[in-house]
Amino acid sequence: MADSTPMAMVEPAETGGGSSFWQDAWHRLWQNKLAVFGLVVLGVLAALCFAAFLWPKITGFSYEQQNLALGPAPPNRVHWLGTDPLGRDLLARLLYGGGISLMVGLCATAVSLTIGVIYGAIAGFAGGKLDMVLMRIVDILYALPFAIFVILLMVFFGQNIILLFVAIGAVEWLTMARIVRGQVMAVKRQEFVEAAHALGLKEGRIIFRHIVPNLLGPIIVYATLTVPEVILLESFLSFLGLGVQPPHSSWGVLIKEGAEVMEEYPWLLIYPGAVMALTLFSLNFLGDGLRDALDVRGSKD
Amino acid sequence: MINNSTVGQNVYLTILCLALLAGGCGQRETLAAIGDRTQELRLNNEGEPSSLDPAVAIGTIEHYIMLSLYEGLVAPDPKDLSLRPGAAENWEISPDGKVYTFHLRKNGRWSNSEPVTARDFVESYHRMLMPSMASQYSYMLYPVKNAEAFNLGKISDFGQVGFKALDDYTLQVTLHSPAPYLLSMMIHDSWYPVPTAVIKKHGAIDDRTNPWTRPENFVGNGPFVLKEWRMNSHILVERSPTYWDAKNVRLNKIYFDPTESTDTAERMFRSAQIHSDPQAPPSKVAFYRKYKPNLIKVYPLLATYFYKINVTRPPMNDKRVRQALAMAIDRHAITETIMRAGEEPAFFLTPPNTAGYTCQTKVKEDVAAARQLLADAGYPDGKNFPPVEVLFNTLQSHKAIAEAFQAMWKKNLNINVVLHNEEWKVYLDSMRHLDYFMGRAGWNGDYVDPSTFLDMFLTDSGNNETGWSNAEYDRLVRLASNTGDRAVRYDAYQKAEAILLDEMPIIPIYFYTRPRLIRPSVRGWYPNVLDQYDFKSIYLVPEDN
Amino acid sequence: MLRFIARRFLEAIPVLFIIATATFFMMRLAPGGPFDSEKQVSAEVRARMEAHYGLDKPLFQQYLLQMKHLLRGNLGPSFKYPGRTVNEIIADAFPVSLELGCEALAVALAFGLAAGMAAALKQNSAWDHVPMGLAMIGLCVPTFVMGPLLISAFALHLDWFNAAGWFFPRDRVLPALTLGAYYAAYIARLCRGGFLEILNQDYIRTARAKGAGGARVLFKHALRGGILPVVSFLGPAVAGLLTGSFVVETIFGVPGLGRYFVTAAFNRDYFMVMGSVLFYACFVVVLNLAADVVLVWLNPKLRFE
Amino acid sequence: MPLLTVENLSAAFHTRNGVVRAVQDVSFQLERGETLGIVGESGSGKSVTCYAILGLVPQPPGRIEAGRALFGGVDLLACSHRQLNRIRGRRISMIFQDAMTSLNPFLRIGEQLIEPLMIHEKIARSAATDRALVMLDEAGISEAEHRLKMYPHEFSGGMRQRVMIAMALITKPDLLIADEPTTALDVTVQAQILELIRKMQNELGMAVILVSHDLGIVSGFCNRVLVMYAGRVMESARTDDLFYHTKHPYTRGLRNSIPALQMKGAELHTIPGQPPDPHHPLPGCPFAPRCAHAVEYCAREEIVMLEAAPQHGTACLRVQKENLSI
Repeated sequence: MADSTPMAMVEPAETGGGSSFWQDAWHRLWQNKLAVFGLVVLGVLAALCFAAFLWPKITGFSYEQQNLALGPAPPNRVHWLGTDPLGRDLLARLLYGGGISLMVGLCATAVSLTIGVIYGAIAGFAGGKLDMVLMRIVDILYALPFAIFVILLMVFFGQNIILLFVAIGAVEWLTMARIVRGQVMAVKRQEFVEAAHALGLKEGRIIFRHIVPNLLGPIIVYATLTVPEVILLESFLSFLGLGVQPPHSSWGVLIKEGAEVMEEYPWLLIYPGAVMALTLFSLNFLGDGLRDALDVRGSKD
Repeated sequence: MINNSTVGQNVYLTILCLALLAGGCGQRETLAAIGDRTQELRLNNEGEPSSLDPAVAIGTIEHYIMLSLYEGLVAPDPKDLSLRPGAAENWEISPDGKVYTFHLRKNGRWSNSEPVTARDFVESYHRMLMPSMASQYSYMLYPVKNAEAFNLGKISDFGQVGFKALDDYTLQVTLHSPAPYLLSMMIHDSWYPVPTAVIKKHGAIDDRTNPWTRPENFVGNGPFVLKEWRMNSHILVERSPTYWDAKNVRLNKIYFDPTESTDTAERMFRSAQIHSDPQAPPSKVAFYRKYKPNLIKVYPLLATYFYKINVTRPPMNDKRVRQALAMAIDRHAITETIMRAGEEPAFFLTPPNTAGYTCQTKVKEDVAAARQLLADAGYPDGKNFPPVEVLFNTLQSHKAIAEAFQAMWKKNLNINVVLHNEEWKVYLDSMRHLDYFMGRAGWNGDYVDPSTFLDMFLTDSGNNETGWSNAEYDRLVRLASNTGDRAVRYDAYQKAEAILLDEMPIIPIYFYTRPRLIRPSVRGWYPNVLDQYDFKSIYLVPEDN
Repeated sequence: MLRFIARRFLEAIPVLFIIATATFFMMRLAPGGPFDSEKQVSAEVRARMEAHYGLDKPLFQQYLLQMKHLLRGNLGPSFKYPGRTVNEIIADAFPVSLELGCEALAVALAFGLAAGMAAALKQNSAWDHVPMGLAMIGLCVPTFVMGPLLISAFALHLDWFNAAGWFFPRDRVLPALTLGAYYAAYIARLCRGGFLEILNQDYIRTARAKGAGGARVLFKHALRGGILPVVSFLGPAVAGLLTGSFVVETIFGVPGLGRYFVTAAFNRDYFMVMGSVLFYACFVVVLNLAADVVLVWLNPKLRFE
Repeated sequence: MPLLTVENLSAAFHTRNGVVRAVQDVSFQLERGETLGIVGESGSGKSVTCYAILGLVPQPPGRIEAGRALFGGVDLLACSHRQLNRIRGRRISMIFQDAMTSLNPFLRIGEQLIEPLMIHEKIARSAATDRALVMLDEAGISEAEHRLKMYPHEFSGGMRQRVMIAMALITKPDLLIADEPTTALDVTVQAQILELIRKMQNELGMAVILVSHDLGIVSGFCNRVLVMYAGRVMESARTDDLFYHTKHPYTRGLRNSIPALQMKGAELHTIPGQPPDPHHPLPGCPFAPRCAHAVEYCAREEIVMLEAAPQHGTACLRVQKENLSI
């Protein structure tokens, strides 16, 4: 630990809490142009989607308004992003569908992240028998047939948006738990953890105040990888009848349907795909920015 | 089991090919072009066959392959589906229409060179009807005397069933009542002969899992014989030298490709890997018809797309509600803007001109009348109309149609319906248990006769699935199937279908078409409503250039 | 270490047992049965088919019976493909998936690790932004879009490959690229993160001070620590890769195992579902074990415990 | 010709929060076999100076803004990576403050120990291992053969530093840069490690740069001392001169803070105030705000190193202008 590195290294525990830490982090995030860009784009997208949810006619057309005579039209002055085979305005459908997709993408990711991190951190930290049992449970869940699981969910609980989160959460946290566990096992041997032990800190505190912050990098990377996965997974659940029901839509469903007609009506794939890519890039920039801002060990760039 | 060196080798070769990616590989002769030269037909068959045993197989995937492997007593002419001799050289029908006598060809041979005899047929039908065989299509043999009783285990002596081998080459079939459509039923797989001696050699005769249809064991009497069967990869059949008419068979080989995805199949067709793909993706049909009309043939099928209505569930238990729903939709809009493959809107159930029968009653499309009916039923301007669901299995076109109807009903009747998609087996389960309001359905005729459609709504029909029951309808349909007089039959069917269209347990929507992609090099192929191939007549001519 | 591995295999027994039990009851609870089809079969025929496969027995008896068969390694017949056993179908299809999986894995590791390391080494340069941008795009282009795009470009327009099929070595290229692309992107991201973490460590400075060149620093000093997240991820990912992908197999007409994981469940082909799930479960167990062994081997601070 | 000549070295870090001038205008010379101490508090730039010489300043964010470091006729700051790698670890070695984090936890000690040999001398692995055994033995590690197979986390702190030293000296370098080698160790071990370095220096005849915040350690060890503050050299002199003819108020503050030199029971002497914020440098002498002797122009005029006596440089403006005696 070089004394002369301009931003001196500080043990995470010492700055893990306290308002100044968060203020600093916020300040650092605000300095990061790309992260701000990501934040702004996400905010604008979310606001637009929310507005479309409140006022479905915000684009001049509602997501369900058909024009069979028009059919699939390429982007034009009336329909900025064109229309689908039923003559529905793609922009309206994109915005309206964005609500559910963003919610699923962000909430489900957050849920699976929380479960995965807690679960993986406990398993990795505890080691021994507990770790064994916890990780074997993960193995079991990995192997169970997902489609049947989803069908059973619907049979027993009916169709319900909450189930969407349950179904997605049930699979997405598994990999996160494994990654976190691997990292925790590596980090827990490091000296600062041993020092925390020596100080007599409670285990829970050691895990979540000392170890988890050290895993921010991989966790944030994984989280940004999970979002597109979840958004696309939703379209599979729609296939099984969970997920959104027509005439509602979601980005996953739009992309899936667009892919089927990508040679005939390319705009039906390009625009949903572009919006999703934009979201993903923004999330990624924001994620990188967050990691750097929260990374208490100093400069990364 | 796993050949490691092959795997390793292939990994290596792939890396080589990746390197070649940069360099490019140049023009190659396409598989279709090679086939044109060597008379090897490559056909997408839309899926992996579950079995090639006529007593076990159930679908069109299996049927197309078996068409090449077996030959029934009669064979359909591909041009008009009229019947011509198959394994039987000729036949006689008794004046009362109950006894059919088939004279088999003396030169009929199995692919193991054994003669095809009348006893083979009798034993095949015996096997088909064995309760232990649990054959799903055994009912296709039910017109035959005591066939149903034997199949259901009510009698155990097959001697009482109306199949008799009078001598090696004469087969007598006795019916319990005249069935004028019997011969057209006989083109169905369930009427194929199977080599019972060979089957017994490989296991129990009634064992569904008997491996006799493996390429190394297979024996058939058709123009082709099974050579290779690689699951999900391909099935290869080759010209059978023992077939009685082998000299008139022009194709040397047929490759059946099991590609289920219509998009994949279309790409294979476009790159000339296959000669024909039976089902162009819906979104591409219009493009082919406009820009590549010589590569696509669109022709009607004996099949109807309709909605079933669960008449036991309010508000669908009110006939006026059902009529209102059926009258307030625009079928032309569906066929012309969503389906776009030349489908005909359906205003009745049985496809027009099915064996000369066309229903005279039609569902009217009349929004004002529909609104009035709905008001009469207690829902003026859609007020208080409870939320009803449209159930469909997950598929893009089902969804688009349901969405269009949803909008039409909202606009025309001011009612809200909810759309609900389910995975295939869940959907089947919901339909079977009447756990739905309205459900999407489709029906392919098994043979060319109105009965294959109208039998469906008999009270005790397993395929009714609407809870609808009408004594007069049942009486008329039964009457029709027990008479040999065509005029009486069709009159009864007209009356029955009129009842069906008044009671409206179903909403007919459109008649299917087949948008088949087919290369011009394929000759001797003809479109027909059952989409039957005649592999004997098909041949290939290399395309110019 | 041998004891560790042996113990993990012992632990796998209850895991597989629980998976088999859960799968059995989940399948039976799901609506619809193997013999449902659009054209209904009569009740008698259905009853006889169920009797043929022993589905008419009480559920718990069926369960015991199937467990007995499973213990003997007998996965039972397939309902969908009468005349074939599940063992046979898996034995037929798995080598194909294994081969495609290995090729895709090679693609994924080659591209993913190279891009990830380059990005970490030259952080915030074009070497970082270009591969990472591509990786992000790779992540939001789902397989069912990537496959048709590649076919469109390389098979239909350039005519270098067949549009689908699994006959010639060249038929392997596009499926391997399609399947590998997503994993490559994922690995690139994880790898970059892992290496950034390591390259900031003091001991990398020590290595430089010793006069170690870039390659030596990267491969000798940073590699072991840097690929830790990738290894954690690879355990389950490789299990998925080697047992096939439904989407890729469907798009490219590959006769692999992946399709059965989806179609068997949709067909309610009970024994096929059980067989494929257990087969996959064995892979998950073995590969997660392998990943853990590699993690320990890479990181001497961990002891087999 | 001196072994190492550093002239006008300036290094800066370009961070999100602005530019930090970590080292400004540092110059010094080092003869063969000589021992130079660099002293300063945290953030004074002493370590960055050493890293800059070996090309270890992470770039970006760091940047060498100016200066030369001539070593055997090669400018270490301007030469190619290839050239630099031929010198690093062979002719100049470095040991670091924290031996735990500076040893690769993923590699066996033996592997790391022989690495400089494998890189710089084309010798067989077995020969390299033999040399490593000798070296470990000399570094005072018993059961060397067994130790080679162990990993860093299985060693105690002092042992790790001995390994670092053995690793640094295995190629018999001309110059050893020791960056706070004893800071993380307890006092008895400190002395052993310093003794070890001195012993090896005598055996190999190499020059040593010892970086420390502890003037006491440096003064006991070095021929000459460089005192740094806020990235600048404040005073540079032979050890005796530095102690007995101190020519900078900061040096005096440091000297008075050495606990061993103070009377028992006396209050521990400290320098009041804090080092300046590196992001917002003030004009004039950086020490002025804390300096008891500061006058008005101290906070205004730029400082430069000037010789106030033969071989004795100082940056104190008042010493230079008024010959103030500290």
